[in-house]
Amino acid sequence: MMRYVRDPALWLTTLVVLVAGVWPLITRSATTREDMFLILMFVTLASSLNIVLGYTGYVNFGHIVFFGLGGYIGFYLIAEKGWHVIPAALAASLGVVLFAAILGGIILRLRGAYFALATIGVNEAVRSFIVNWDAVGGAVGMEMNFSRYQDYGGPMNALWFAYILLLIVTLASVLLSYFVRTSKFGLGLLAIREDEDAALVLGIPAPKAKTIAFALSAIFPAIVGTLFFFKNGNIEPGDAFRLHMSVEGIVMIMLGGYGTVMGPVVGAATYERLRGFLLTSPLFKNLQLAFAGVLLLLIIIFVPSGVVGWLRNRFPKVRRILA
Amino acid sequence: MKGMRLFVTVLFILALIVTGCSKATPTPAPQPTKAEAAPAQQQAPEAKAKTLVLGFTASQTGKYAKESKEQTQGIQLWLKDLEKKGGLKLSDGTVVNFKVKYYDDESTKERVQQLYTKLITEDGADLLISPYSSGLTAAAAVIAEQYGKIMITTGAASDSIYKQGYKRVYQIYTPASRYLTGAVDALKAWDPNAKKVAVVYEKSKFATGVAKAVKAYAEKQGLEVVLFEGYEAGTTDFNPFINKIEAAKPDAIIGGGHFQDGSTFAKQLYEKKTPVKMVAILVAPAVPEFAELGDAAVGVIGPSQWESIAKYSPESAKAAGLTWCGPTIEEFVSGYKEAYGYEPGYHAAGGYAAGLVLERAIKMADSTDPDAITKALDAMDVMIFFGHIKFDTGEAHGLQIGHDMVYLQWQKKDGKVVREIVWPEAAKTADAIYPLER
Amino acid sequence: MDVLLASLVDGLLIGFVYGLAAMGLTLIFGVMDVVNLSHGALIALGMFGVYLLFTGLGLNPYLGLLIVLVLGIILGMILYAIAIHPLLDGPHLSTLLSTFAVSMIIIGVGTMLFTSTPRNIDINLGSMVLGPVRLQGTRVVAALVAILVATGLYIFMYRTHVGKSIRAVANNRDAAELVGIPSVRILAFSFGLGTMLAMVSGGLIATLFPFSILSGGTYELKSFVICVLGGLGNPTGALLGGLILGLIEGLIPVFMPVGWTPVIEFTLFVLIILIRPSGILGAR
Amino acid sequence: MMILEAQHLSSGYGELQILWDVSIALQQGRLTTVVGSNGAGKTTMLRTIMGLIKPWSGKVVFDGQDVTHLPPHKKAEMGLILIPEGRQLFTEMTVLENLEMGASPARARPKMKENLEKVFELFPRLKERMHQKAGTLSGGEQQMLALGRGIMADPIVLMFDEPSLGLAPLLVIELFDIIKRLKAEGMTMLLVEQNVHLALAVSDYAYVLSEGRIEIEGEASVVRQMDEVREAYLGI
Repeated sequence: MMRYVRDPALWLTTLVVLVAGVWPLITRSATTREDMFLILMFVTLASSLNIVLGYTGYVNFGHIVFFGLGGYIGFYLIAEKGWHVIPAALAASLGVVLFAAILGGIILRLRGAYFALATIGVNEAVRSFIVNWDAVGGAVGMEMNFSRYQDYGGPMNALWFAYILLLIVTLASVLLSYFVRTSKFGLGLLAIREDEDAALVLGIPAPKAKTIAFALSAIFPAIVGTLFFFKNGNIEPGDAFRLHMSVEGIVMIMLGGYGTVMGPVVGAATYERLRGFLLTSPLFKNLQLAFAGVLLLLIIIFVPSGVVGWLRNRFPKVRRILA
Repeated sequence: MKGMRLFVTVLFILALIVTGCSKATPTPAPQPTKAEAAPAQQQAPEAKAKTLVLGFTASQTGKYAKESKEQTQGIQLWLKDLEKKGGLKLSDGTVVNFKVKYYDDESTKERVQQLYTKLITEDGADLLISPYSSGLTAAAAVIAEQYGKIMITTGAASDSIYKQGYKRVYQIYTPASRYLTGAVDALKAWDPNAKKVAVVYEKSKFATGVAKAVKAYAEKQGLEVVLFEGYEAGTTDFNPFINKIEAAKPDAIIGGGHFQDGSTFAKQLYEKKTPVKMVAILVAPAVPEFAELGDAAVGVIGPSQWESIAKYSPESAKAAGLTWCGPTIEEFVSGYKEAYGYEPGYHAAGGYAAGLVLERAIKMADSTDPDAITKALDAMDVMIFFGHIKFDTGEAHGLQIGHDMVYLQWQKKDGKVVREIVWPEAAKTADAIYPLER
Repeated sequence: MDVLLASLVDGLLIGFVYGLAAMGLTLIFGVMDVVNLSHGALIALGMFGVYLLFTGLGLNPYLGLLIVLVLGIILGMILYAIAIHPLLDGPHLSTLLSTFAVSMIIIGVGTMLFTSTPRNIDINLGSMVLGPVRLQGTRVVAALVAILVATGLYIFMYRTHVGKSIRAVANNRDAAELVGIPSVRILAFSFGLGTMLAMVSGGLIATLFPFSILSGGTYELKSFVICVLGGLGNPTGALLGGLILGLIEGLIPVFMPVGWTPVIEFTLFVLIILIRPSGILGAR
Repeated sequence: MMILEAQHLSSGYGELQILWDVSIALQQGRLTTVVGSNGAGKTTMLRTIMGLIKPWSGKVVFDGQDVTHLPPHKKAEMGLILIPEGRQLFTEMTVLENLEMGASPARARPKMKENLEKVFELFPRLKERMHQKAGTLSGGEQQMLALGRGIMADPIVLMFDEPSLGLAPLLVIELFDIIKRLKAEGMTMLLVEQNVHLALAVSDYAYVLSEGRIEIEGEASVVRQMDEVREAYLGI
């Protein structure tokens, strides 16, 4: 235990998320809160995806399916069954983790591009299934009566409440990422990433470890999904299972540093900020997508290890505090 | 201790990255500024000027970019016309002007919510207009209502938004539930023998809503719905589906979705020479580019929120016992053409109408107080160039109940495809082609 | 029964075009192990290429395809130099991302230039009736062009030295170098070929359906499904995969609501990857 | 005249150095061998000469030209051909196609027909299996194909990396017969072998590589008689 308490990397990670996350609570600025909501959401999505992508080395294009399914379960429970958001989010998380465990057991047999393609297929299959499933609204999706927010002391409070929950979730997911990374289990994952066959020979139960990593990566996206759609007041299949968001998550991880704890945090924040800036900047407004593409290309070619990876390579001293 | 200093430095830098340079400056609520009186009001020395901020998001990128652009141009034209008039004068001499603030929402919901919050809290938006499309509007409406802001929705026909208990969201468009019901009426009027209809629709929020309503309506009218099926959004190849439709032998095909699938569907129906008497589809036929289909467009009927050849006028308002306000259709069309170089479609008209309704409400309220404006909107019952505007004040608060659709049909005149209004009888500019000759 | 027959024919005809669209993706994967995420954007680019030649210069769309073909090879080789070559020895992820970045650039610039307004190439070659089946002229021609291009590709790959060199590099890059094949040039050229196939198929699709700069995404997803059906990296298999997909899309609506088509397609896709990753044709 | 020279080559993988200042030279028309035990760096040496691995330092001179930094295909184009360890065939292509690919260098193309006949004469089995996929051949046939593919390139210098590895004894003898025949025809060859006994028996000149360094060099017949070679490699 002591080794965790004394690890500056742990404290740095926690503090960064905490300081940034508490910022809107101090300023009471709703705009900052909305900006931070998206950032924290992406931090959670990216850092949970990093467990599979960065630590285990499996390229998952379907990470967003956890977010979407979690959103659907949670939203259904809140809007249709009248549950409070907290139990609904927990139930969503439980359901999605189960789903991930079963799915992972099946598709993690695949490697490389085959796995990546299969995850796209899973996302699309689930999305098109939901579109056809009328019990959850089919293509129309579901909407929540506005009066539901009264349970949380009115809509304004509900938004702050959702934000605080999200902050807790983000912290938890970053800590999970840290503990996985520094644990023996995490070392096993890294071994799988380097050479899965060799890892098997070394006695690492790769199939089981991969499945656990996959299931762990599903816990928090499911909760974030519930919170996001609760705040939105409605849910539609197209918004819940947007393949593009998965890819954005991967971009964030690459930007920040693949396989590091801090990387996804920095990457998600930078990416979100940048897009926000480009979107509202009169200079880049029309070309923002192309501009983001050029930037991404430059990063992949010239800084392939991401911001955090680059810092770690460039300044070995930083390694101790930048996990 | 060197490690400690490093730690703090890195922490600081990272925190800076994450929080970014988000300005913590609390935006003061825009005070009624006794600003420089506009030159137009110099004759009224005691005139007070007041600028209201009008906020909305536009989809400058993404799948709704086209429709959204038209809508935005409509809003901007309204603003220009208002400025030309020297602003909106209230009885106490206050001159109200608007400042428009808008951002690109990329046609996605996350952006919509983020940007509407920014509009309200940072840019101090007093009044809001919705983005384009039902989905985005649903997301924006939540925010508007959470902050108690008035929002006029345009380009969003979905009914469900108005069943969520919102108090300050008002709809300009005829809702989805009444979008295609006129086509059923038309079919019955033109051909009492027609019995079978196929309702086929895009699996999207809007089209599904329309389709369900039209199915219920058709059944109530004694028609048999021989096929009721949705196709995946983004479908490009309708051939297999058309084969199935043909097998059900309907007299009429009613349905559709958005522009792309609708025009594809129409084109393939034509190429397949599907033997039906009537084809009525959503959205696509009302878009001018539908003419690019050439012969495939001929005979296709589409509901439209508004047409430049529609017959709303001060006279028709009088006949209906309603007040008229705002420009006439001719004024709007020529103004739009002058500003943008081409004829406006209904998305543009909807944008203009949203501004006009706000203007009218403030005028009626004779105040810029949100509660007073809300009351005025609740009581509104006017005719404008866009048609009759009246909102539900009951359970579906804010739902449009005054405005009606017109149905246009593409016809061939002198070798050119043109649009004519064929339904309702009172508004029609030409006789319908019925049955389709293929 | 008539429905079945009509749908069968429709499915097969469109299947050839789908197959062609997937061929470029699978070729690039086969040769350099790169999943090209700019595939969809390149398809859209091909659509606009033919469209602009048609509306701007009044060029017949089928002639326009020839120009798009040449442009495709050149563009592909440029893209290779920028986005693929520097990353070839890096982790798998980097080419996924670089090609995705290329797609962002194409779509970003495309949206600015063309907006996302749907376009349509107004071309109608009439139709003919064979029993219960009505064949649309444009589709028959598109299928024929697809077959022609696919046959051309096959002959090129199996009968010419350059074609064989591509297969040699795909099979074993080091060995290819050792026998004197300039593998970098071959890789660049293969990427050019893949790009060309994507753009030509886009051009063909543009003669059938309305499209916008965003339309490529649909075909990219379909191409993934097809590649897996036919075996990743196997261009001949892609044609078969395309036919299967066309048939699925043609026949499903006969038996169940058309909305279920994608559910079945993608479920099948995942199952095939799991059970027979080498495709329906391939050995296990 | 020295047709191929490696001068003071050092190289390795990542941070691990494998070759240490290795110098060898091949005289035209002669068969030179580099022997050494498993892991001595023989394959690394060939890969470095060929350019599959970038040398850390040192030079490769072929036919009087400095070719140190040329990519492998350029060297193949000039006539420096390596028959790699483990054959490295184009397994998905037919036997005939493999041979055709062997004739990729421009200088070999005009002679393709002639060389093909020569290969089929040397290995009649390959002719029988002409249209079979290379991956379906037996180990011995694959080695023949690899050799045949090398011959198709019309090499000036032919380098073999462990050609006898994994072959049945009878096949090894057959293989060495062919090497001898090529030598008789005047081909310059570099044979890298673990089978020290056989290699020294057929070669003119020999190097002994041990832990990445050249330990011994000399006429093959002399090296064969050296005590340390006999003890360490010939097991006598």
